[in-house]
Amino acid sequence: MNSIILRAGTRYLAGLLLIFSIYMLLRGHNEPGGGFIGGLVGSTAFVLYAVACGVKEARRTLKVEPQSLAMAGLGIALLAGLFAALFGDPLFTGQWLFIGATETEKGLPLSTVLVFDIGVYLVVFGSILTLVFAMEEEI
Amino acid sequence: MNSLLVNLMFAAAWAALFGAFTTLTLVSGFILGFGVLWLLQPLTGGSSTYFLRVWYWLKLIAMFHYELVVSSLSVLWDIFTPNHRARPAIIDMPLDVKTDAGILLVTNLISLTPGTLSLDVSEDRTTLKVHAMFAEDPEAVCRALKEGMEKWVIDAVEGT
Amino acid sequence: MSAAADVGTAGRNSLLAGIGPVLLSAGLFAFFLTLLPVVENGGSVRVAANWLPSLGIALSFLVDGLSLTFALLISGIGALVFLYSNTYLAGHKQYGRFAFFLTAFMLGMLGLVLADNVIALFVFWEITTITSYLLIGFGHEGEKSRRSALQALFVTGAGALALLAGLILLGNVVGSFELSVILSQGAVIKGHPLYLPILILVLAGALTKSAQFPFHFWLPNAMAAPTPVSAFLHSATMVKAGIYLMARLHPAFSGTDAWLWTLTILGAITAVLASILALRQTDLKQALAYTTLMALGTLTLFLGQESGYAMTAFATFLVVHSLYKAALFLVVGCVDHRTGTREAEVLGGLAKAMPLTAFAAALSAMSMAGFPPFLGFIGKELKYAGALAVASEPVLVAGAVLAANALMFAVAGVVAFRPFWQKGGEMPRVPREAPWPMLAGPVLLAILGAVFGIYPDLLERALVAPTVASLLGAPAEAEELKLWAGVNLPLILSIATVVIGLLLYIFHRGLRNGLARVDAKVPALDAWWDHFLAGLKAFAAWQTRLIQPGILRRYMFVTFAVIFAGLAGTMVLRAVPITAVDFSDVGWRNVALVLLIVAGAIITTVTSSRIAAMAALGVVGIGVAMIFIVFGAPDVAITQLLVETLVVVLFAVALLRLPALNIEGEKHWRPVDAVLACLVGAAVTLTLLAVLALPLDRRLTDYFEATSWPEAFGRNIVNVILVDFRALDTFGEIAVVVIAALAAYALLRTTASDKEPAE
Amino acid sequence: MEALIAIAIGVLVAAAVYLMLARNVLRFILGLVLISNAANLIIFTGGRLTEGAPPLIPEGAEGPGGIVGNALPQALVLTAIVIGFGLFAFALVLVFRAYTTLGTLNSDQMRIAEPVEAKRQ
Amino acid sequence: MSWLLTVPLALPFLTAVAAFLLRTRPAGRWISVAGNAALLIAAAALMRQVLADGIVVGQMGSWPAPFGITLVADFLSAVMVVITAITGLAVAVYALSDIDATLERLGYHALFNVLLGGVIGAFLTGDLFNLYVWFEVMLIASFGLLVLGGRRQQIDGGIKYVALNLVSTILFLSGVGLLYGMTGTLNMADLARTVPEVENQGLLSVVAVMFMIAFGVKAAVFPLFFWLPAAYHTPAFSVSAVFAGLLTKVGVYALIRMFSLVFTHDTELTHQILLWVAVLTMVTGVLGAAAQNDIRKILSFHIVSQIGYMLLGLALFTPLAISGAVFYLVHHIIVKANLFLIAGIAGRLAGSTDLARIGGLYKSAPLLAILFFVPAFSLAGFPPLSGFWAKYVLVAASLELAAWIVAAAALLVGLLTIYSMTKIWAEGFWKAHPSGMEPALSRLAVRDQWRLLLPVAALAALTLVVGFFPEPFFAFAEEAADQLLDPSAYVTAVLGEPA
Amino acid sequence: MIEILAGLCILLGGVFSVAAGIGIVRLPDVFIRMHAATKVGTLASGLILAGAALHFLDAAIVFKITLAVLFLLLTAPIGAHMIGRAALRIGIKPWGVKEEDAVPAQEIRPDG
Amino acid sequence: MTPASFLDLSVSAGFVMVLLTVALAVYRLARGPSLPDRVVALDLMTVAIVAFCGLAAIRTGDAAFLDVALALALIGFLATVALARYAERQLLRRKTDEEQ
Ligand code: NA
Ligand code: NA
Repeated sequence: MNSIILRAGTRYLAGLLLIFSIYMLLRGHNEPGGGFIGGLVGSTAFVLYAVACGVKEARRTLKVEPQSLAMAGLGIALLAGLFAALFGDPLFTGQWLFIGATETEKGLPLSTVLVFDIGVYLVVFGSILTLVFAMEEEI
Repeated sequence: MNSLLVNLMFAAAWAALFGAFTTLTLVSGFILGFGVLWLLQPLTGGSSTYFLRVWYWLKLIAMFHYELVVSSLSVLWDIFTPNHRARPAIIDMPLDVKTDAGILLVTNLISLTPGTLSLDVSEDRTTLKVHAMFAEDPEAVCRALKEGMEKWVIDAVEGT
Repeated sequence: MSAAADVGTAGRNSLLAGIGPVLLSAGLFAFFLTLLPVVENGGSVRVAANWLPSLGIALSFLVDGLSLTFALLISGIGALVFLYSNTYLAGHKQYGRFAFFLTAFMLGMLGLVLADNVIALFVFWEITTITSYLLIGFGHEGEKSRRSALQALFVTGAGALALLAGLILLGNVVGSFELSVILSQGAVIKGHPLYLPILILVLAGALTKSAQFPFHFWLPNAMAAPTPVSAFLHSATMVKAGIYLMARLHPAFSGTDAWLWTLTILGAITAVLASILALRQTDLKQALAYTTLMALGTLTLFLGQESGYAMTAFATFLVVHSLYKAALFLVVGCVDHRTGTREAEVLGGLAKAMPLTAFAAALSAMSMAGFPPFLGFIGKELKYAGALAVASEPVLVAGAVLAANALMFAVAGVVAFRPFWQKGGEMPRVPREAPWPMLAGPVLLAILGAVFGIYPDLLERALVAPTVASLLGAPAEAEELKLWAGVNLPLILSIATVVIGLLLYIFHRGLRNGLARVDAKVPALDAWWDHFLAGLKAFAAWQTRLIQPGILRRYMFVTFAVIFAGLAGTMVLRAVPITAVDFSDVGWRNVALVLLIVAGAIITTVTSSRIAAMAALGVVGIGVAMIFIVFGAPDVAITQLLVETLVVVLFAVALLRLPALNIEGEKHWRPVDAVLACLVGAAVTLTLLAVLALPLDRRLTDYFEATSWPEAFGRNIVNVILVDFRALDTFGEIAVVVIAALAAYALLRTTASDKEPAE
Repeated sequence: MEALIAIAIGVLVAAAVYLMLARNVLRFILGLVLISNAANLIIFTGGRLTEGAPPLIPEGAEGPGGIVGNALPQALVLTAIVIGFGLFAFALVLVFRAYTTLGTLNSDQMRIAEPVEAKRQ
Repeated sequence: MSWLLTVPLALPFLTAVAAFLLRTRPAGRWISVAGNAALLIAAAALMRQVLADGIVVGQMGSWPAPFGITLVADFLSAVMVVITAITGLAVAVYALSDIDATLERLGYHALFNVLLGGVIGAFLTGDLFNLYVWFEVMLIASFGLLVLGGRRQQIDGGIKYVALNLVSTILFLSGVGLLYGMTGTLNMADLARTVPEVENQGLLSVVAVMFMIAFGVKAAVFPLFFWLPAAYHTPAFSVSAVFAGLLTKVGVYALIRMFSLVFTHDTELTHQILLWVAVLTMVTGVLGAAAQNDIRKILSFHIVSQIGYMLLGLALFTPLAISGAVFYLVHHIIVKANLFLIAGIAGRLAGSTDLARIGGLYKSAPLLAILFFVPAFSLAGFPPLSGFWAKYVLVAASLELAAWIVAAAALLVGLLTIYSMTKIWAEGFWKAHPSGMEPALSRLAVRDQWRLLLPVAALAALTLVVGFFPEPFFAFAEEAADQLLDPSAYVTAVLGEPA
Repeated sequence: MIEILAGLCILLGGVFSVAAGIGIVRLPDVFIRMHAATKVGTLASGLILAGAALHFLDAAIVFKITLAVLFLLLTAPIGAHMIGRAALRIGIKPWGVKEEDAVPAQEIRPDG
Repeated sequence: MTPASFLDLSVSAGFVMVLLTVALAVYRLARGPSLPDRVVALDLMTVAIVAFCGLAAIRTGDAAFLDVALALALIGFLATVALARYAERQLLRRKTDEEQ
């Protein structure tokens, strides 16, 4: 798309969208957001990139094939679920680690649930880009 | 942009002091940091353009809002009155801004203020096609845009 | 038809395929011989193994007179046929398969006659069906072979299915599938309301297998099989499976009018009709095939009866026929093999070139014609005695038997006398005597026929009496087998047979031509088979066109019609009350949202602009998102809006290469579709309203609300459900997403060269 | 309030069915989007509607405190929306590919897998 | 214990991910084979546990039922998982030769293994919405596999397949929404407990019929089976084999599960409908097959016809009938998948699957002929092959209930099945090849011969084993039927003793 | 007091919003309608969001709203530019622009 | 009238006006006539929902709806861009088709 305005705008918007998507991902457990929404927003960053600058450039910037990213996301999500096996719990039993937990404060939570959500993010992100890139390249 | 970075670091440090990265701490930290930087300007050797730039930005924002409100009313008028008062024209406005950010800002601001709408920038980035609603005199509109929006933007973004 | 296709070349068969089956069947024969004394003394042997005990199905075997008679015939003739085949088909490329199928057949047949469990019996029954199919289709590259094989399979297969139903019902009535139990429950069976259905079903199986009128047409066609197969399956053994079954069930089923008249009438018609048709043939094998039918008809006819005479006649004729018919088939095979033809009009004067063959032919033919001192004579005498013993209609039955026997006499002359001792035409090959393996069978069988004729008590003690005992369910009521029983009515009938038979033989050419003229005018059942198949295909094609027309629109219409009918029909049938709609709590804002959705839906539906449709879809999506917002679902709303955006993005790309919405020829307004659409919509709304009128049990949500933070450490309950409480759903869902993307990618990325293959 | 949504769902379904019965498979896709929305609304409404508060637990509280929207159907709908998007995307690509490969969007003319000739045999 | 349930579910997805990430290398395909072999072991382990302990239950995420998602393996589920694994392994090996590098690069192995994962998920889940999700997983993977390769036929068939299946999916989803709205639960055992308490039982029947239609489309019953004959003959051979074996059976499974566990409140209506649908499905399917002249089209219509048999077992709803349905399911999957695999070999050797254009296989490829003969005549219900027992039990069950017309239909359809199988046999195998070619197996590389014939032979051997030694299988089916007809054990295993 | 301020913002925003709506219905061509939709609409949303910010008066929320408004201000003109450019290129004649002023539709070049 | 009730009233009025805007946009969307006209309408609708979210946030007192607004503000224009680009390319395709 040979629009200078759009390309200029994309330069900022794409970054914004990516940051926003990660924000949505990380806060999802406590406020609206999460892996789906994060992934959707994140993918729009590259969709916009592809629209403004062409798929070739978007692919180059992304470096990884989006479908591999999506599949890897699926694997990460599953591994997050399988992690519970190490503790003898059933599949998808959340395993939590509270960094710096005290009597009163829970500390910074790290959990398989978050890892799962990251997997979701990657799947949505990668899948949508797979679709959109492939369609764009058809035209 | 070095100074901006330092300023942000100040803000972060300030917030860390409070033990909480809230909007309040960060914003107050930023303002505080700005003040400190300005005070220490000779010491740090930072260029004075940083402070000037901030001033231009503030001016840009203020002028933009003023324009926004004033020209909105004229569009409203046209919407609510039975006759169309508009005298539209498409104006080719020569562009002086060069950077992407500058072009984006100029076109966006032109679009956001009622009465004018950026349609397209030519491939060689030299002309901006603007649709003006009230262009009895296209030349005048063009001049107003160049001396208003574009100049403010050049000041704020591309500096001197 | 020429035999060239189904005879061997100069080569040899492997030892395993060639001699193995001979040894196996001979060994089995020897084994069964050792059982003779037991049976002779009125005993029986039963062995059983579990097979499917949950259903009462066992691999149980019973050796009594009837089954041992059959077993000896099967294994004995089997050994001879295998010996014969190994030469007949020497060096044939597919001899291995042939020997395998034939062995499998023989074992199946043995299983059939020895089985004590009727379901096991049925299993073996079907093994013979399928092996018969494979053997008839031996000359598989010939259209005719394939047709005949299918016909045989279809007719006997159809009968078998009826039989299966009959046997299951029988088992249900008796409470066991064991014949030893069933046969002791004759009174229960005959008194049961299901007796008649069971009888019909079982007879349907037996009569088709034994090619009784009106199912007889498949057997002559089955002669497409190589001659040894015809000798073994289609004369000596398999076609007698139906006879065996009727005989087996005789103690439990006989004695009713239904039994008597069905068997008598069908047997008589088959016997007479087959004899007439036999005379009409010029192909020796075909002629023999029809005489087989005649014999089977006669056997059926006797099984209808209950008298000792009839049973003895049955048992004797069973053995007689197997011996001479197998011999004659093998003889015809020798002739065919050596001369290259089986045409009665061509063959002649073979006695000189093939003396041993002629010898076997002569002995067998005389047995068949019923000359003394052959077993055939005794058989015939007994037949008359048995016929006359028929209580109700002795004249009719005896008349039928007489007619059949006379015709048989004539056919014996045509088949076994003319080709050897009268002049014929030019044969394809100069005749030579057949090699010994091919002669062993016919000669041995023919001699046996004579030996048993001279020493009938040998046969009687060992086989006939025990068989009759099995048939009557009580021991030793068999009539004595005698060559000379004095001057009585049967003897007079025998003489009449010879006289009429002789006359028929003398005038057989004229008769044949006359019959041929009549036959041409009579609609042949065989032709009906083709009509039946064509009809089946046409009907199948018609129904398939009707329900699978290949047009998506129709599929869709039916699917939605079914949905409507299912929902509305159940509502009516189950009188689901129409809920009073309460709009009191409806705020104007929500009305506006709903109107927005409705407007979007309507625009999407009516517009012919693709962009308008797409934008209107956007409106619907936005409206739905706003409903999610109003009712407290921000996560869902965000997702909905994001997805909506992506839908538009994808659409906008795809539409670039897609044509307009309106298709030429399609009416802009489709009233029928519209009616269905409204009905489906209304049904959904009514169902939903009824559901909403019920109270909701919120305990799942209550649990999530209570545990989300304390146990799952999340404040966004929706997200906690997604990634923790129901993470498995989410996992499946992302799998859908990733696979959708992969699938779409693959669809778009198929290389151009694959796109337009030569279809 | 649910009654009103139920009626909206009925309209959506009717519109979708009408579109899905058309010859043009692109219309089918439009119908698919509509009917997916209808199904999502059925689940959402099936969980009953609560105006206002989303199912979030405020800081410092153990539970949502007060009546909030039914979280479970929301989660289900969210799942269904994403699944629906996957299916839609594939269906759209398929229709796209059908046009580039078969040269038509008219399903009446899509007779390669089930050709007309075969039926006459 | 829950891991016995989880591993068979997780393995296909792990395999899919690994195979996909290595899709450009030969390792990818071997991962698929290894993954499926492991799956078979896992499935066998699950089966062992089920045989030992009865119903195995796992609460995912450690959340108690009915709040979390429960995986359940009773006899029916366990055997379906095992059969899925067997089919999966057979097809994975077959695909080594059948699927070329292009399709592999496009993600064949990922699609295939995810399909299996979806199928296994559907068999193991004890949650209705989760069942919907697995249906979707399976469906989308099947979409991809169906059109993979993108030939005109595939696209055409794909359109119909996709369109009709999407309608069913949405109906299913709506049904879940409505049932939740009535009962407030999604756990199937919990539904079994709650459903009798619903005030409006008539409405429950409406929703039950809705599910029946939704699953009916998936199971390809009359008059909703359009999508199946429209599409099954179009994809790669290994794909149509796995479709033929598994996809419709998931629909049948769902019908059996829902209409024995949840919707038993109104059998007079629901099971009566099922009965007539079953009969019509059997008859129309087999007649449809009689009208076809392509091996895969014939086999496709026979799937429909045989779905009718399985449904019949459910509709009659007696212990014998249900055990017949279970036995039929197991038999059918093995045999039908195998026949499609063989059709593939026949097609490769003789150049087509159109009967008018092939022949000579009996003469030139006797091994293939034997391997075809076994499943084909098993399908036709000849004893002592597995199909005979399957048919036998259902006929016996019909006769037991004096359902004469049903029994007659079942038998008649058996006859017409013979007709179709012999048509393939006569035209494809017996008849000489019309162009005189000799379609011998030696036309394939030795490596390909192994890869194609080994799975076919293994499945044929299995058919023989089931046929010759039916007792353990049938006894198993009987126990499965007992569990299905008396769901209290299932419910208690999932939810514990009622309060 | 703050409530009244918020209410006024909202009312004003509402008026602007309706104005934008009427604008795109009433105004004579797509270019002029865009004037209404893009900026009056953005202004309306901005005002209503400002009302919300005043209502909550919580730093995090104000920050969030500011961000939302900034996003709108950044994206809306870009969208408008794309539409306007498309309208121009597909040859829609601007209403009321005298022929000699009108710019001919630009040469269409394939996308880079 | 208390300030609170004034705010409440304003919010109600805001809802009316925003929805009215959406309705007007729908009208333009249905009418067209040109593609850009419809896109403009859709664009306006997106902006209106941002406002709607703001109102919903005030009405429920829950800031969660502002997240919807935030997301939409950032993403909404993507549809506009896609459609506008479609319009341009459509023309381009038609021209190249004619040339061929
Ligand atoms: Na979320
Ligand atoms: Na402006």
